[in-house]
Amino acid sequence: MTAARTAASPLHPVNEPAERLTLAQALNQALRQEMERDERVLLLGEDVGKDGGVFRVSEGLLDAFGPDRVMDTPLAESGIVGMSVGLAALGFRPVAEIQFMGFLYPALNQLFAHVARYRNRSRGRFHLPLVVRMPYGGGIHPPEHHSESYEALLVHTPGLKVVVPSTPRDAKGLLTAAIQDEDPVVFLEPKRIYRAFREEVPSAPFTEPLGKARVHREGKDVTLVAWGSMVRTALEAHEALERQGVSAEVVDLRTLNPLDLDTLLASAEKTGRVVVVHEAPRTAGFGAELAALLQERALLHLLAPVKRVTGFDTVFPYPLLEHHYLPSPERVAAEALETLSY
Amino acid sequence: MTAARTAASPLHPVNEPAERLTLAQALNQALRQEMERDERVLLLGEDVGKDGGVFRVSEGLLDAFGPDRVMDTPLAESGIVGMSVGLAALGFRPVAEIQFMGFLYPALNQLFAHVARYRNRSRGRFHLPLVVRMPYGGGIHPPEHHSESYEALLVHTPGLKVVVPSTPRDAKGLLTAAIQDEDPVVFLEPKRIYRAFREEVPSAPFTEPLGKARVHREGKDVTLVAWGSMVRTALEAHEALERQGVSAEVVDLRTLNPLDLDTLLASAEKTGRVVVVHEAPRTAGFGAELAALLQERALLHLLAPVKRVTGFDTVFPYPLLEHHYLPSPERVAAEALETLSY
Amino acid sequence: MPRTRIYEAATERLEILDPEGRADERLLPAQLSEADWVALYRNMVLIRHFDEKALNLQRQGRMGTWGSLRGQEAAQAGLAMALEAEDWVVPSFREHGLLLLRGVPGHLVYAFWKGDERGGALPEEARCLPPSIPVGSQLLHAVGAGLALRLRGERGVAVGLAGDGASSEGDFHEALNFAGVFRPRTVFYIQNNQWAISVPFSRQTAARSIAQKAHAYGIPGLQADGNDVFACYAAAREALDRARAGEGATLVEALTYRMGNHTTADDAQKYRPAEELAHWAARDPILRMRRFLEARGLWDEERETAWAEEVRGRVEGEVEALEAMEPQDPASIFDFMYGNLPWNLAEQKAALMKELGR
Amino acid sequence: MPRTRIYEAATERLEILDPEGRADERLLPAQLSEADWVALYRNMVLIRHFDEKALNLQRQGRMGTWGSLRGQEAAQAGLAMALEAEDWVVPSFREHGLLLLRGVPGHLVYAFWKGDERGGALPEEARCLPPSIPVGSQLLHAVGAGLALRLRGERGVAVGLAGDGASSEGDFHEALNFAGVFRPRTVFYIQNNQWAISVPFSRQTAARSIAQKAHAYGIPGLQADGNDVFACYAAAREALDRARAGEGATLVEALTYRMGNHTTADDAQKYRPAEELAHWAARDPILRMRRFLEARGLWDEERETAWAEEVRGRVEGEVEALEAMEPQDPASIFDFMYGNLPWNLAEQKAALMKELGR
Ligand SMILES: Cc1ncc(C[n+]2csc(CCOP(=O)(O)OP(=O)(O)O)c2C)c(N)n1
Ligand SMILES: Cc1ncc(C[n+]2csc(CCOP(=O)(O)OP(=O)(O)O)c2C)c(N)n1
Ligand SMILES: [Mg+2]
Ligand SMILES: [Mg+2]
Repeated sequence: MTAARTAASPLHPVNEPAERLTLAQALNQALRQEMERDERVLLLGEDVGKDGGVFRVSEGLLDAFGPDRVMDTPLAESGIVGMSVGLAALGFRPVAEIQFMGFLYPALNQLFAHVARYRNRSRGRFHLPLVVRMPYGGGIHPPEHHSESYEALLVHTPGLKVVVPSTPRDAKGLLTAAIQDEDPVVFLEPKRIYRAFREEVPSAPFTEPLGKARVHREGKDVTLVAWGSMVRTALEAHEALERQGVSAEVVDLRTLNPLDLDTLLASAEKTGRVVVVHEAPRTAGFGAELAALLQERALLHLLAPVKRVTGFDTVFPYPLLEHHYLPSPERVAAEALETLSY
Repeated sequence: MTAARTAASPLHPVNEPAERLTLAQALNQALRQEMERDERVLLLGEDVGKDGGVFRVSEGLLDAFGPDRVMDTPLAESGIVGMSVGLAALGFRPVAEIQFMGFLYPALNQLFAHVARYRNRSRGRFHLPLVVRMPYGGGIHPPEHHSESYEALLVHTPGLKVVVPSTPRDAKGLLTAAIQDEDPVVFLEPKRIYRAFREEVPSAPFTEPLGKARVHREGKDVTLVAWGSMVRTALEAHEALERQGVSAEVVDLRTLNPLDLDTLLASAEKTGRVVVVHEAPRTAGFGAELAALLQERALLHLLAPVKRVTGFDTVFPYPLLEHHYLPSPERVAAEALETLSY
Repeated sequence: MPRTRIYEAATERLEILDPEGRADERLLPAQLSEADWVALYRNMVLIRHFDEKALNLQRQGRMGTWGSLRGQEAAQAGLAMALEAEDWVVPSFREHGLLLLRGVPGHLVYAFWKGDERGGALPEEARCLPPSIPVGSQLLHAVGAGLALRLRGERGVAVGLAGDGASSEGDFHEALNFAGVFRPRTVFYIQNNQWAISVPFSRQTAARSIAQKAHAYGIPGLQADGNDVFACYAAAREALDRARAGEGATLVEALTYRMGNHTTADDAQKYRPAEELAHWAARDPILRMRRFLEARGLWDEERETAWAEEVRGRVEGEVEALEAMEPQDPASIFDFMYGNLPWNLAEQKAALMKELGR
Repeated sequence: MPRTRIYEAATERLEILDPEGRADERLLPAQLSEADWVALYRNMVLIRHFDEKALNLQRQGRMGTWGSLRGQEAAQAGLAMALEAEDWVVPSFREHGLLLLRGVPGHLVYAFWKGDERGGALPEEARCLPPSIPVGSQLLHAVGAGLALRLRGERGVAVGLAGDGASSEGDFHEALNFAGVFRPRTVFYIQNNQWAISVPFSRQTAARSIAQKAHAYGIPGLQADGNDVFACYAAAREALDRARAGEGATLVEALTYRMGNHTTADDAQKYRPAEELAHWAARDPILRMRRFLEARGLWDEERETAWAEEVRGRVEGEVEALEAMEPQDPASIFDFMYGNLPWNLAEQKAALMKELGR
């Protein structure tokens, strides 16, 4: 087991002031610091104000910045994203929250027909520096519609960037970068690990570059590719595999679009075996794209087919059965071992 | 060059009465015959009544069946699909038209959050035998938003079936089957070839099974996989390749979900080389799933990476540049030749 | 600048029973007997207890996320009394009381919110579509259902339920507009409990009421005191009668109050002034009905105790039935996606069964 | 059953100039000079000719799909006159006239509809967001733009445009509701041309007017005779003034008529009675304004001929400019997706360039 390959952002040396934060706290800090730094940054969404967001990610920001910069909206997702388009076109930098990814659907018209296309439609006269952030994924035993992860739909839509952090530190750096980015970013927050663990997070503002993966563990036998909460799963699978003498590399994509193809290819060429892990249904999930790219560009290096360990092609089960659905470390490890015996 | 492998539907022998119809006419005939056969079948959508649909697919049906069975709706796609849910839950078989696939986005919440899930949510108490049909794809030089093809989003959503005909005969048989199916079907109509050519279509009602591909040309050197209007492109590429002595098999998937994996695998195993052709942007398009499946299940048969000849990862260009975007027979043939020299 | 009026209309509010339990007898719905009055009260007590039990279970880890309907008992019991067997209910996620009164076994309602899909298979006779969580979207289903009833010439009416927050969603608008155009046998029954999680009604819309939104659609709108079970019954009945007579859809607003947290995942103290809750507690729908019945000698402490006892027993029985349910077969994850199992689901199901050693 | 009124709704209509060209002088907008009257007329003639030219070009294969604005000249010219330089326009797809009067070079408008992306890069001074084709969705952008103007304390107002069909979309509702809540500097300007392709207004909604829909949102609504350029100006001006004064959004309905086909891809004869068109031809907005000016000696045949000549020349100039545009570089397909070109687009661009031998 080796330390992460992506070094700390050069601006922020290792001995800088830092605190141990949860992922939700790190996001909160990023929002606060960006709002302090740039008064064009606005927050809007359902319950983001007084309530501080149903996951408390915007806690305290209404008090700090007032109702003109932290706006509780009526209950209408298309309205939230559509209003953000107008705000961004005229120079603000809205950060819109969708309460759960399962409720992004009503906003997909605004997102796909406008947000993703505004720069092109106006040939660059307008561009939309906005962020649409939302909790996504399973693992918290909620009612129907609260566990969705359909990042593949977003990645298939040209004009959006899609970012998914998996650690508190990255959450802060990536959200800061997303807010500073000149293009629209959909920022998916793995709700399962909002509070699952803490990590040292630099107290000063910093950015992690969009489009760069992070290699959490170096390994030589097989590559586990994941994002969001599945990175934890992959890391646990890594431990399990290590106990069986298998050296697994764990690649956290962090940004799904633009994709860090170089890191992915380098790892695949090294290990020759790749297991992609995601929560979303398998068919036409983002794992398919990764498999397609790998066979396209590294076919002769592949010692086994790229495996996909994913959610089923079903509705995300209700709480009592959801643990069967979510890829488990055991399932990932077992599939990794299978690729080793291909 | 060999005749198509999928035989005519057994109910309808080769010497049955038939007429030469365009794809649009064949769809119109299927609608009319199903409405005659089953009074639970209803049509609804923008301009489907008096206007007969902007592509005339429902021409004459208002006169034939009256305004209670052919309903011009207000301009609201979510309304169209959402009202269809209630109609279907109570025993009707609505066929909803969305005017262009580019305007399906507002209905995605109804489609993804309800249509695809109703059977599961009610544990089978309710199911929704409804069809959402719409013209899709490029090639007719229209304004923005009239050329979209994002079938991958639909295929990634469990609970839907996704059907795409490429010939008049199949259009009739598949639409008839879709209307008779007990599950929701999204039926994508390649508008570019609504009237591009005619084909003998049996006059009596018949169905083509959902989930079965059609092999339009048998070949041994390379497999071209396509659907919708790209089947014509693949067939033209086939001709071009034949002139260069290359024998290309042309597989028309016809149904994207459920996928006819057997036919796909059999062809790939035979030729060892596969080129997938689609109009949609490449990244996370349905071609990715096909490549993923092929490398997963036929890796040792693959003599070259599965190639994808697709639209670019951009907005579909406006009319003056769209020909650069759409995969052309030349581009397909060139890529096929590349796989041969891998 | 002189102008012509092209539209003039008014929106009305209906009140029958005041918070002290006083009603002008001439206003009492003629269709209701004294026995019905008592039934209305009993029903409200039943569903309050059913709701409280769920909150208890949740605290003990025996229930999933639960959205309490406390405060909305009159709105749901009044509507339930107005419905006929042939009517259809298109619920949102807070209609536990209505479902129960509609004949859905309580353990199924509990099962759904405990996280068991079988709780979505409501009995056929209840004529309920499954609960819909995406806010507002179900109103369109109520339009389709009501249109189906009209097209088939049936007497039933489809009632679409939603909250004040739902009135902001585009689907609310499309549903009401379609209803104006297609004249389905549909009633929109909006429980305005004045909060959508932490957002008060005053921030949900600048309109003064939900009922007045009907002016946008050419259909009638009416507000009822949602804590007055008679007003709720009467408003629902009027709308149902109109739909049944083929005169089209009506928008009914029951102006009530959410006395609990949004759900068990919420803490309303964060955003809601305590005085407001106290104000509405004094307007409790159950309290006033008890006063009304007691003043007429139709109810007393003894009957209260007996009914409380019975209700406890019934609800306990539902909990037992809930907890006696066989665990759900994991294979069922795959079995209701389509009428047939396609190959990919068959493969995935087999893999799971193998993993589970079956 | 006695009820209390909780809301009284009234909606008004504004008419100044009748089809015969008669106006009560006291109603004429005080802000307009005689020169403005003449300008309004000239502008209408200009945009009609600009529109007719596009139809001609289309017939000759020199233009893409074109949606004619014929009949809506007063609605667009009246609004254009009421706008100030600092205002923003959020157009739908039939606002060619407004764009032209707003200073967008005609050849850019033509280019957009010919199918050239460069037609979407409108000059900065025009303060126009690019035309939006997904019906209704742009109204939310007008809310966001109006909110931006309010937050920055600017004087400008954002005007969102849409048609009668658009009023059925969920986004129309969300936009108006957000406007009620956030009080942006926004005006909703709906040209009700009574058709959405083949669907007449009577099938679009059961409401009698678009203007009355404002009652659902707690904002004022007003209908203007959309073929009366004075009424359109006055209604727009009133709404703009209100927004500029920080008093929130207004819904303005210009009730006009689509005299042409929906677009060049449509044939209205299929669904529209010829009498209806004749009825509205007699109410032509240009005709009545010409009568008005002639009756006052402000216009005559000679000026008409001269202006027609000038207009023809200007429009011809735009066609020349259009056709003199360099062909668009195919590489531009890739260049405006993001601020930077990601690797996948770079690869795809390189492949296309190679294919084109560049
Ligand atoms: C489309 C959608 N957006 C967001 C949510 C999350 N959510 C669940 S309930 C709720 C508030 C609903 O308020 P209201 O309609 O007034 O109903 P109430 O909860 O008061 O019964 C929200 C925002 C959701 N379920 N669906
Ligand atoms: C969301 C959406 N659905 C459908 C269409 C196709 N369409 C284009 S214009 C139109 C009618 C629009 O009617 P209206 O809003 O009255 O505007 P008008 O054409 O009369 O100017 C339709 C249905 C579209 N562009 N967008
Ligand atoms: Mg509420
Ligand atoms: Mg119109």
